Amino acid sequence: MSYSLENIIECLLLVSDEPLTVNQILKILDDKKITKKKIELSISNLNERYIDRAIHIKQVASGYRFQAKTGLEAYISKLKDKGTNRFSKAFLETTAIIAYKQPVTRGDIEDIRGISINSNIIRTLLELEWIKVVGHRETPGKPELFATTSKFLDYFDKNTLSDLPEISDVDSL
Amino acid sequence: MSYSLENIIECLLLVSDEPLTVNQILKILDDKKITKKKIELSISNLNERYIDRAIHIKQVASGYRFQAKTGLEAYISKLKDKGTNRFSKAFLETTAIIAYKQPVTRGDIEDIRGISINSNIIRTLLELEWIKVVGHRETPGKPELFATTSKFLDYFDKNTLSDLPEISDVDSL
Amino acid sequence: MTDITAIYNGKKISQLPEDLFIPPEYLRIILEEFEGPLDLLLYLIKKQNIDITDLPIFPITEQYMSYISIMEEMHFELASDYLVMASTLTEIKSRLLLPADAEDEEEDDPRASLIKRLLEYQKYKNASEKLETLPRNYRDFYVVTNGVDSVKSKVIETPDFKIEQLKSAFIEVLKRAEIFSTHNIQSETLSVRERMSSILSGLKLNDNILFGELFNVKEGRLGVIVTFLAILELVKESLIDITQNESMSNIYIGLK
Repeated sequence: MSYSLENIIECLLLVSDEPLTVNQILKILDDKKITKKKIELSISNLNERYIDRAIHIKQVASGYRFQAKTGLEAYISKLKDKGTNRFSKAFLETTAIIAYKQPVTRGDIEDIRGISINSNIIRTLLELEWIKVVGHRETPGKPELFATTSKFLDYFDKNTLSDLPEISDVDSL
Repeated sequence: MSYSLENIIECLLLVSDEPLTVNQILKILDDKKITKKKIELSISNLNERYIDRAIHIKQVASGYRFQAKTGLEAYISKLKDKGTNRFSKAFLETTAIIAYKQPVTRGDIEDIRGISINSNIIRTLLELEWIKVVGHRETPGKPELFATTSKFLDYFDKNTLSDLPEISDVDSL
Repeated sequence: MTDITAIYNGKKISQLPEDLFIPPEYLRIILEEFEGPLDLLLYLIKKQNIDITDLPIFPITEQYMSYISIMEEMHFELASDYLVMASTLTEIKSRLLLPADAEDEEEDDPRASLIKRLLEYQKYKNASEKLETLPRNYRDFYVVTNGVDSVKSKVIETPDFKIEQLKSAFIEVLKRAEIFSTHNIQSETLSVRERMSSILSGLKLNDNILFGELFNVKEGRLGVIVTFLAILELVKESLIDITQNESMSNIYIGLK
């Protein structure tokens, strides 16, 4: 079965953890016949589909992304309440890996932990401004590289990363 | 602006990090007029909407979730910098024993495998929430009995344990 | 273990050398492939192409023992479970050597319980191989999680943990990583990793930076070394490009 360009873009935007730019979509599709214009048109057609729906595609700084429209906040906050994982082990470990192994991609973190990580953790860390995107790795998907910020160090009252507790016995593990 | 029940459910399923059960949706909506039946009907109506689309709603062990249909893997894999989650043999054998022989104790697993297991394996399985402690065996030491969870089934896209591949007794090699 | 395939020095090893004259490095790789004494036994049985229920205890015991002794000679970290199995095999062997007691000859085959264990283990080993082939999330199918952004959460509560927790979390994660088959964990000194991040951040603001500008003499010799190592590491991870138009001209660092 083959899907229309609109349906493919819809799927990509939904499956992606990050907003996608037109260029990224172009690159993923890798088809000479598909132009930037076509993709932009498809996105605007897609949005017509969503006129009555509770979600729509929005353009944000780093590309296009689906967002919930206003009006359902009450429901969504109930949904998200159970997912507060700011104090979870996964959150702590993710933070630790970024701090000690930076710059790292999400995939690196997942490889080390052996578990896929919840997007909320990365998002929370970004919102807290404990981490920031410092670049992209030159591998398929150009994944974002995360590093800790000075705000992160401030929180722990440290000046530089080398003030973090040393992990001396890592080699022997 | 108010949305139809279908559009609200669509939005909730897409915003959620985890599959949602009908009961969870009922609880979030918190409206006496909405019944389980109505929600189930809405979900099946929703899926009709997605007949030609590249995504659809699937029911797995812990509820309903949106999933990409087959056919777009080539694109999606470019999108995801994926942690490949390759598991060691010991990990998989331990998981298989728990899945197929549950509830089992750690000792049971060691008896079958003929070798003691690394505690990290059990710990990881617990942290992944693939297994949980469902009780204790009434023997000295009251060892914990482990069983798999719905999250384990979700990961392998299954609804119930009986959807796992069948295994038969081996008579010879 | 149907096929043992190890790659050592670029060479594929798919079978144990017949004569057991195995270079120690090969043997280590091969032994690490076994999930325990039962797994090793199954391998030996399979190699002889015999039915598990016919378990020929004499040759199998002999082969098992030679593996064990090589493992010991190499000071291979031998799980005690391997030795327990060795004594079980020896015991079965000696019981078979005893003149058969006419009465219970039929019902009391000393091999029976071992055969039962092997069959049981084989069953779950097969099951684990089936699990391995099941479609998996993120590998074979893709779930939409968090496909839609919701309105930003009101206030983000700052997590409350101590710096030492960060350290122990990292150590624990590294330890656990050992049980997964993908390893690529090395430790670099943090100052280098930090410098890598700061170089990358600087490059996000400016397209190119002069090589020399990355160094701060005030940091002294150590600082210069750290910066240099960070640059090398960034090149190794192909994150930056170093360009120089002609010899002796300025060297620029830019993002890839």
